[in-house]
Amino acid sequence: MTALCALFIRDLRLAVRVGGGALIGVLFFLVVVTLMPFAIGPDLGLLARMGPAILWLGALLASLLALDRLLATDHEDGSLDLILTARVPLELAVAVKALAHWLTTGLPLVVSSPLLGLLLNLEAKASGAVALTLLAGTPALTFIGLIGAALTVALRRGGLLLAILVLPLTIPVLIFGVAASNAAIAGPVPFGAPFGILCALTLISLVIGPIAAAVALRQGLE
Amino acid sequence: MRLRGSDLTCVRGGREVFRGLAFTVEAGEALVVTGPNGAGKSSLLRMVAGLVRPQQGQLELEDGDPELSISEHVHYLGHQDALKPSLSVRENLGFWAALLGGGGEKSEVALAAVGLAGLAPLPAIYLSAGQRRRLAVARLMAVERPIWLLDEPTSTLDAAAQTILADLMRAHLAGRGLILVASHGPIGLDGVKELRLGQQQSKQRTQPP
Amino acid sequence: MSLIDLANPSRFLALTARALPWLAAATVLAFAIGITEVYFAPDDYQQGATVKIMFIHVPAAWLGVFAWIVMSAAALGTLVWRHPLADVAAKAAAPIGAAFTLMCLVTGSLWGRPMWGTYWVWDARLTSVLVLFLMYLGVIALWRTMDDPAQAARAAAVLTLVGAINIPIIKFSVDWWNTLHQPASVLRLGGSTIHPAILVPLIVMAVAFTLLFVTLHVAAMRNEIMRRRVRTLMMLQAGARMGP
Amino acid sequence: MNLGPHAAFIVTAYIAATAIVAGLIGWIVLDRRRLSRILDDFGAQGISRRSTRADADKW
Repeated sequence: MTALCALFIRDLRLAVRVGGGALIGVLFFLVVVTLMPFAIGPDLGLLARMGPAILWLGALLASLLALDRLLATDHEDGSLDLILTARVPLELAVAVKALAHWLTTGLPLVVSSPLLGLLLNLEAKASGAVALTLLAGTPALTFIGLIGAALTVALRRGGLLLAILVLPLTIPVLIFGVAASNAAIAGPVPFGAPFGILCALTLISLVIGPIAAAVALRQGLE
Repeated sequence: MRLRGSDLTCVRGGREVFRGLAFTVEAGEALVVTGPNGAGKSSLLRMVAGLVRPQQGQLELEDGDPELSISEHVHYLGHQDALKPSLSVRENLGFWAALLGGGGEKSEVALAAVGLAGLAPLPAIYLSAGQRRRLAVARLMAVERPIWLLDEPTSTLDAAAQTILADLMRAHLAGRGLILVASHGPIGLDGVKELRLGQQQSKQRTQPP
Repeated sequence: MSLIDLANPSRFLALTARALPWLAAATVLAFAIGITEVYFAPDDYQQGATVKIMFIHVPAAWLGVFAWIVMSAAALGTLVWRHPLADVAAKAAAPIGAAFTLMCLVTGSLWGRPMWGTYWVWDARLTSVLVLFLMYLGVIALWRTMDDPAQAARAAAVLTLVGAINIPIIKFSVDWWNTLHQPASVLRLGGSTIHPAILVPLIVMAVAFTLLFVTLHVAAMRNEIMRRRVRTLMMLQAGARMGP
Repeated sequence: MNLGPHAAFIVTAYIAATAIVAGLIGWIVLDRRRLSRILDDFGAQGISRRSTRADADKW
């Protein structure tokens, strides 16, 4: 337990120190969302209708952006070798790493989403709904991304491949995340149904992500 | 405690690195693995650490902790120092001590032993290559593990640090520990067994079955 | 006291240690006058009392641009003369400029809420300021990602100058984009003709804000010099311990 | 002073501006304290830029 705690605290520290890049994801989110109206036009009604989709896409891309740091840096400097010799199950170790990663990259996206909702002319209720669905859905993005990060860990330029591997897997999360937000704003579907499925997707990925990542890492040993 | 490998074959990237390798290391013994570049010294150490899967053959540990795998018995000191430049010297060592299962006070003792006590609050980015290596060596002291796997441990270490490392190894052997060292040069220990990797392969080639 | 004397970090520290209290006092005084002027300024016949927000919104926008000009000048110093004090000036200006740009955005949206009925519209000026804010964040992120300050300074200098060339282009594009889509009903912030009774407090506030910027910038530069000394000492300490 | 129907927005704008400036000042002051403490620690250890190497005098 102390071992996992140490890993958790160390990953949090690394993320907030110089070069950690914890806030790069939020910055990317901000830029992507700001770019959208330039393409769509400043029609506030249209922006408000598309708001949840824009925010979800932005959050999806932003959380993807940071994924290649999740395991690759530990692989490059030999830390991963030592983590493998620790007396903790690899599944738990990568789960803890993913959790720390979500706290430093996913959670800031959730927190900043209401602010960006303001730019897209979302009402307070709509912003709240998007933030709630992001809170429920972004852990799934991180834990699905964990699998991709484990698969591409040994590759020199794994970042792009990682995106290609992970993006199709995130489609269900995107569908139900946006659906739940829209349901809360306009209906006609009740909010509960898609939100329940979104939560279920997150729970499933919380279980499958670490297991699959551990398998991928062990298989990748040569 | 006894570590035994039998009939080990290692294939990396489609190339056979070694075949039919056998060795035994007893408690209190050190085995120096030598051989030319590419003979598989690092691969053998990584195999014992559980980081490389043997294509064939077995690794067994007698009288170890039955609850733990072999790789959970080892200290692996590879080519990389596994240090994070933005963490301080103390944070780096403290993290590995906690993760690998050691106590906090021992970390301080270990830092003092490798001559880095004065640099404890310094971020590791300021360390020279030799100092980084010393910090990696401090891990061996901070956490007690019976099997040490040292891959070229003396590279980048100065004479003084090599003496410190040799003393550490002697103390470990005296405490019934096991050591496998991959090395090109002398490691400062007397009476150690040697495993020549390149030789064995050439022997097989010169005496075909 | 010539510029060369100032350019030595130790001299800079000594000189600014004496100048900083005076700068701070001047800033406080300017703000005291400015706030008084603002208090007695008449309401706008069209916008009512909300025009009072303009007295912080416009100076904040001015400083957002001014800080980038300072950074660009410093960037030239970094790239052409390789002067370390220029690196320090550029790095210290970035977060302050970003903060004033943020202030401009926040006050602008608070001003816009009664006017437009919403906190944000994609008005050409506000949108340009938002893009400027994003560029500040990019520069700050670049500074934070590189460890070697000299290397980071050169990279940030290039980015700053590219930004300085690009900002007018961005401004023009955004204006064009905005007129393309602009619904006629939206009221623009700030008119072209300003009544003198409003202009005087605005100028006083702009001076006060500029003094505030200079004070904060000098203080931040001093911190930056100290941060580099700490870095140098840490490297020396690591080097001094090579032996056992 | 009568701020009219939108007094809340005006007051909020001034409070926000004050908060941002206060944040800047706080950041600079705290940063300064932290850095001078570290420099003092170095001084106490007897490590200074001049004592160790001449070319370190750049800063």
